[in-house]
Amino acid sequence: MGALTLRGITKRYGTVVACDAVDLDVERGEIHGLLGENGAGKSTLMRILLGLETRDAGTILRDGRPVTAGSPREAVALGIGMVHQHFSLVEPLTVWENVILGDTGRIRRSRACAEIHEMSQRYGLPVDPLATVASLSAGERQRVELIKCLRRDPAVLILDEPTSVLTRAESAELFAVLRRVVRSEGRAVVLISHKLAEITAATDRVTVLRHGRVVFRSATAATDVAELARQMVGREVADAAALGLIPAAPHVPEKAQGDPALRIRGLTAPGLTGIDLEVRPGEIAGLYGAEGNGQAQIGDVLCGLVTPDAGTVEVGGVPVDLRTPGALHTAGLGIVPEDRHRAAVVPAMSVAANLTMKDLGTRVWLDRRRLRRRARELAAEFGVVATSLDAPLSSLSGGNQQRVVLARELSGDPRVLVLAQPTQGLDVGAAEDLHERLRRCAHDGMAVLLISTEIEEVLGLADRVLVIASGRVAGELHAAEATPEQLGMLVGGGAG
Amino acid sequence: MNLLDDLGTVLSSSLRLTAPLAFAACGEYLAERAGTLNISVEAMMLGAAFSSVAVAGATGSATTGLAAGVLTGALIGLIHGNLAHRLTINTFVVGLVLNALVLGLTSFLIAGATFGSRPPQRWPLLLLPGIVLLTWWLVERSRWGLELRAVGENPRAADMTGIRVGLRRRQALLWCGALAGLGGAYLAVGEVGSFNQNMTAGRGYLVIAAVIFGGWRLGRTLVGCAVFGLADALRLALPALGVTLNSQLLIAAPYLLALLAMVLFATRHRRPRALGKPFVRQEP
Amino acid sequence: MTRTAAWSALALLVSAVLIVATGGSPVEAMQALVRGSVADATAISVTLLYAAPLLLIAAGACVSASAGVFNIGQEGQVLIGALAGAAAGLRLALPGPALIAVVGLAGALAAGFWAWLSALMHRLRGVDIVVSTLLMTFVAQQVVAFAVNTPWLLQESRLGRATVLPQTNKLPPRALLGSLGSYPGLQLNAGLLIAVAAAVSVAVLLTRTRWGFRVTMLGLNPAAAAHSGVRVTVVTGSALAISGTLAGLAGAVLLTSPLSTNRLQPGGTLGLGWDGLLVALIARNRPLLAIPVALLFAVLRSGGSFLAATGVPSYLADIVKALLVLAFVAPRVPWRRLAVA
Amino acid sequence: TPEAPPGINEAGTLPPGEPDVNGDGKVVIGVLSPGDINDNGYYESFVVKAEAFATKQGWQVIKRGSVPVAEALNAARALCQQKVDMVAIGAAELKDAIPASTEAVCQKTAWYVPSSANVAQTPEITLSSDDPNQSMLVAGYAAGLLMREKGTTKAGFVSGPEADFTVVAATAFKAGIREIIPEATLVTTYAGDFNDSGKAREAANAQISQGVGALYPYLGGATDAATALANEKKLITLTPGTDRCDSTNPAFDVSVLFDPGDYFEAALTLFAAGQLRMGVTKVWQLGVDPYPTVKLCHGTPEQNAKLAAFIADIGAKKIDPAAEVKKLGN
Ligand SMILES: Nc1ncnc2c1ncn2[C@@H]1O[C@H](COP(=O)(O)OP(=O)(O)OP(=O)(O)O)[C@@H](O)[C@H]1O
Ligand SMILES: Nc1ncnc2c1ncn2[C@@H]1O[C@H](COP(=O)(O)OP(=O)(O)OP(=O)(O)O)[C@@H](O)[C@H]1O
Ligand SMILES: [Mg+2]
Ligand SMILES: [Mg+2]
Repeated sequence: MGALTLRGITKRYGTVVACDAVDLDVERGEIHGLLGENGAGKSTLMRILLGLETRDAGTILRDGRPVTAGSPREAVALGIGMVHQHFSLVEPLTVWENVILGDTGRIRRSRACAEIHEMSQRYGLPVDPLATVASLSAGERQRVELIKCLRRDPAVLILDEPTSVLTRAESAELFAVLRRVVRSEGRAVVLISHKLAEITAATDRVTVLRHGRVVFRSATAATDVAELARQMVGREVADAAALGLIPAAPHVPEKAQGDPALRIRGLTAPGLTGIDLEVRPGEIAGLYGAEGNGQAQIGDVLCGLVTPDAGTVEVGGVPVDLRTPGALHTAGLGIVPEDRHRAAVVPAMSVAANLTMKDLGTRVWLDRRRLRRRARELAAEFGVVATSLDAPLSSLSGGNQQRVVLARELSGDPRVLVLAQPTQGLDVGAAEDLHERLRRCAHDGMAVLLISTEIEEVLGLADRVLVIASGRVAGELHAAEATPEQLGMLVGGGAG
Repeated sequence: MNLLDDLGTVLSSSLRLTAPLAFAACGEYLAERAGTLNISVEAMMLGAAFSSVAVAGATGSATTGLAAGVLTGALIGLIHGNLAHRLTINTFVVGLVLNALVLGLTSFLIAGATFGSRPPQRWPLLLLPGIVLLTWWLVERSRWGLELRAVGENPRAADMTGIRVGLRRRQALLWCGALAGLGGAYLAVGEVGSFNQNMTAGRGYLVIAAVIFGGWRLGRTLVGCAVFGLADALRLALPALGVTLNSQLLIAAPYLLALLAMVLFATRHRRPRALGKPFVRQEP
Repeated sequence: MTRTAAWSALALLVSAVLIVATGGSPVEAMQALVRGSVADATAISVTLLYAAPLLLIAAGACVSASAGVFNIGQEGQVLIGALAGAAAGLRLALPGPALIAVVGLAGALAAGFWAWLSALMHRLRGVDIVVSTLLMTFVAQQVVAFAVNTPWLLQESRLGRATVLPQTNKLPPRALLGSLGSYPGLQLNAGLLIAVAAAVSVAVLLTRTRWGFRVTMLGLNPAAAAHSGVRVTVVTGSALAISGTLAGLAGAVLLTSPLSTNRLQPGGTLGLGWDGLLVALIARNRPLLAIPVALLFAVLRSGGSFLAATGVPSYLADIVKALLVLAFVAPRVPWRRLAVA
Repeated sequence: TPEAPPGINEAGTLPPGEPDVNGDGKVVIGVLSPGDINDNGYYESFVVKAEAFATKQGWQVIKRGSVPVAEALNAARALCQQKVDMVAIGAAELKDAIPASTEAVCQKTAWYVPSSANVAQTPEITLSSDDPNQSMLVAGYAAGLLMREKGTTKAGFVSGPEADFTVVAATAFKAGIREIIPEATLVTTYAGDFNDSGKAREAANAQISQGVGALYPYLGGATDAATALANEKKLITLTPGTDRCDSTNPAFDVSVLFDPGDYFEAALTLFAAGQLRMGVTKVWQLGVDPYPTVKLCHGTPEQNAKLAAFIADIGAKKIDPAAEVKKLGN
């Protein structure tokens, strides 16, 4: 009898069928991988489980008993816990306060702290219980999430794309923890991820969704990355980087010529000290480093969200006044920021508006016909799946929102394109497509800066790899000569 | 008269003017920490002032009157909570309508009744320290308060954690209503001894200003109340002490002070992030 | 629709009980509400005269709310508008049409500036806008009180030895807004035309122009707006200023409308600032939707005012009004939602 | 039918059919008051007297309180639409309603307007006015008598907003006290609001702490609260307009009567007799007419006599209140 059994779960949004009679069995003591292309219905399925969404049909069985969670609180009572990437920690509160949030009974700080300490030890998740969550890095926050969730002793633990902001090492740690949780404590884990390598390494069984339907089920050992990719997107995927594999043959660098299209000099901001970097037209430069070493800050500066304390940014040889909103965009810099919900999209506005919001024209009046046409073209070109272009962006799946941002930024034909974690949340098909596109862009003379924590991606795409550590550029390697080991050394602050 | 006596007069007067504000401010503070910018605090105080006098008059007991005031305030808090955090009507709409409604109702109801005046009862003042401490303890130390703070900072996260956001906010408004009610009842039964139309005369808004002045910290909020009380006491006592100042300026003083405090310290104050924002469960 | 009806019926039922309790007749009260608001040309005129400032204020509130700055200081801005309008109308010796324009302009600009002060405080010191606009209302009230209590400012002139009241003189007739038709016939006041034009302009501005798109974007996600080149401080400031400007214009319109006494008085806004804000909130910040909502509020005002004239206590009229407002807002919520949260 | 009292200018016009001016077979009096008509004081008295009189006559009264001044005109028109025979305005604050008297809706109505502020006479209205200097000077005189007996020279005056009429009242009151006690001082506090009892009490309290022996709560809804405090300290207290000598909680020592209800009742008496003329002003003279006047609630015969003599002197124009106020009021 499975820890969690779903039978015929169906959910429709208007004409879209997000989940179409989904059956899923998750056993105790296993890590179950849930895969699917963008918009396949994974998140919707989990939201239904948690009581954040109502289902149109189907039954949910916990240990064989039919159950329905009407709210996250009821889900907890049913032994279903979820680790969210966003929104579930209260930043101004401390770690221990966050962890005990949702419990009952008297508050005992020392007991809570001790408990956190004990769990940290047991699962290998070091955190300071007295720290304020706002001061923690993404990886640390995730540990807090995990502790908080595990403390409630869930029989079924769900993780939706948990590794997207983690470094390789952090991801490895996470899987080790999950392994322990499953083996020694007999829990069941559902792991949603687009990183196929992770899935094959970490899970026991996999289920693949496509268009809301289960299309494939297998023991992980009996399948492989290529098979899974094919099942997900319904075709062969050849791009090794997209599959999360380090390419066997190093990438042949394109010839980068001319003056740098992007030149950053002495950039200093909170978390950054004297960053110098250049990207020439026609090259893809990778900026690799572990989470929390300043990539996010570079992204923020290039987004115009943070004005640096010192340093200059030149686009096409012309210095840009970073205090003017949109100056970078005007100068010809396109950017796909890491946290798209924060700066890249307006979730409550329509898909069409989000696709065209940087290209409103110069006249007082909006040319709405032109904008619509443009939006339709872009949506088609980048394969954005939406009920309608007038639907709010928030109704799109995570991956499709990412596609909207990509489409918009590339549509401006920028001189320089900066992408931070661009494939985060994209399915392998879309990732492959993106990689292809980036190569083409570079070939056509665009300067591309790829900021990533994923070694495969950087090695698979970049001509040149810059390594960032503790807010400084720690070294530079040619892709042809770079190996994961070398990069790892630089990341660790080793020899330059 | 010597200076010390004058000082004593002003200080005791400012204490009496501060007390109703302080009671209500404890409530408003708590409601705001839970995320409701509650402008119906005026309605709570006025409604409570009315019912406390009515009940005290009918029963002859000031204590019963005070209790009635507390209940009335809580009732208004309950109504506000249900309209704003169950029916999800915009909280400002609810507040504005409730203020108009209670002003109308109390004005209407006194038409039919005369309550006369009774000697003031100052003893409820003794409750103030306890209530301040209790409010502080509730917000900062109790589990309920932890959940309130979570709800006021990040309702979505609180919801995911299994906290009933709407319920907590309604409870906060209930507490706010009870304390604002106590403030209003104290004003009517404790200080004045009678009720007259619109007798709270904007004290509710002053209470909101005090919470802002205090930068969403209880201690400073109470300091704000005291400053406003002192400003009023000075305004009312200065003519008797032989000093005249522009009366409009003095009436505007508390608001100007609150603005000034914000201009000076706002960047250091952090308001609850979800303050005034309704919560409806939706997309993650 | 049926839910609106159900809630309204409930509101009316409660009102009826109160009226019966005071020995009145609910049927007559209902008739009075209708008679005072829509039954004849006079009543309709009064309703339309109330609608004009309400709509202006609401249109302004829509602009600021769309930009994500919540201005709740309309009451004070209306007062400041009326103050500046009165000062201009009483002090300037201009010919009729020019004076009318100047009165409106003075009101609009002064209140726009007054509202913009909140944006300034926000920009420089991070002062919360909701809160500062609220507090500024109380300051505005005292500014006006000072002006109308100070003989060398705007207090009415002293004739003989009689005492004077805290108010200004009446504006000269040439400063007053013209109307099509005159009392007691149907009166279409220029104020209404201005208000409708303002609401339509705001709607067009918000949905059809680049600026409007940016305002909306700013309101929904400031970081994304800044990222795509919106000058956050400028747009915030201008949205707040526009909202204040329209509220100030409403003050000037009210001052020069046949509805009012054509002089500045401390309570002269009749609480229209608060009601205008309510109109915008109920119309969910959509300026065109604000037109019918403003009319509804105007009906409640004129009807309520007439109801009070039939001898029903005026407070009861206020209560009926408040209950009806709640009835109109409540039904937007699906019952299902009552279960959760 | 009663004689037309002296002071009425005979030149006015008599509305036809008075009291049923509109000829619909019934008499309806419409009353507009700027203040709360349940304030237990000035505004209430206006309505109560009218109602009592009308009931005796079998008339109907439509009363509307708390009319915002800015809505005066509109309120008057609405009243006219109720087919009233007379529109009566509670206080001069609502003077902006008067233009309605020339409009078609109000064509068949009589108008009664009390006026101490600057209201211009028009042919459609009857004005009733008194001189606040007279009543307040005498109020001060009466207070002075009691203060001398009590051996105090300091008095307090608490009012709402600092407006012209409150300032005038305070000045005349001070002058009146100084008629008896030349060195007397008056502390004047404007609490900002006629109805904020809490603040009124604090203002009174501060005055008491400064040793005032008499307190004049020149207030609206806050009168009783402030007076109750003064009673606790056994101060001399005065009423703002109405006769409340019978009241014990709170208790008053002096009733200062400039009750708008009294003036109105007189006008209604004429109206009932069909003799109330429009276009005229009735000026109420202290010492000549029964109102305004000042009463000592528990005065000794000697005090009463002195007060009566003072009043009579004013009535006989032997004393010019305006000149006295000018001389002693500052
Ligand atoms: N609130 C909503 N309204 C309308 N459509 C919705 C809503 N939520 C989800 N959808 C649609 O349901 C489908 C499934 O979305 P879901 O978020 O479950 O996908 P996913 O598998 O998590 O994809 P991704 O890998 O991109 O995160 C999508 O087509 C999405 O547009
Ligand atoms: N930052 C804080 N937030 C909330 N409560 C606190 C904080 N600091 C101290 N306390 C409270 O002070 C008291 C003493 O705290 P302490 O952490 O020593 O443990 P404790 O609650 O006494 O645990 P036990 O019951 O096991 O002795 C506790 O009641 C705790 O709730
Ligand atoms: Mg998803
Ligand atoms: Mg008649």
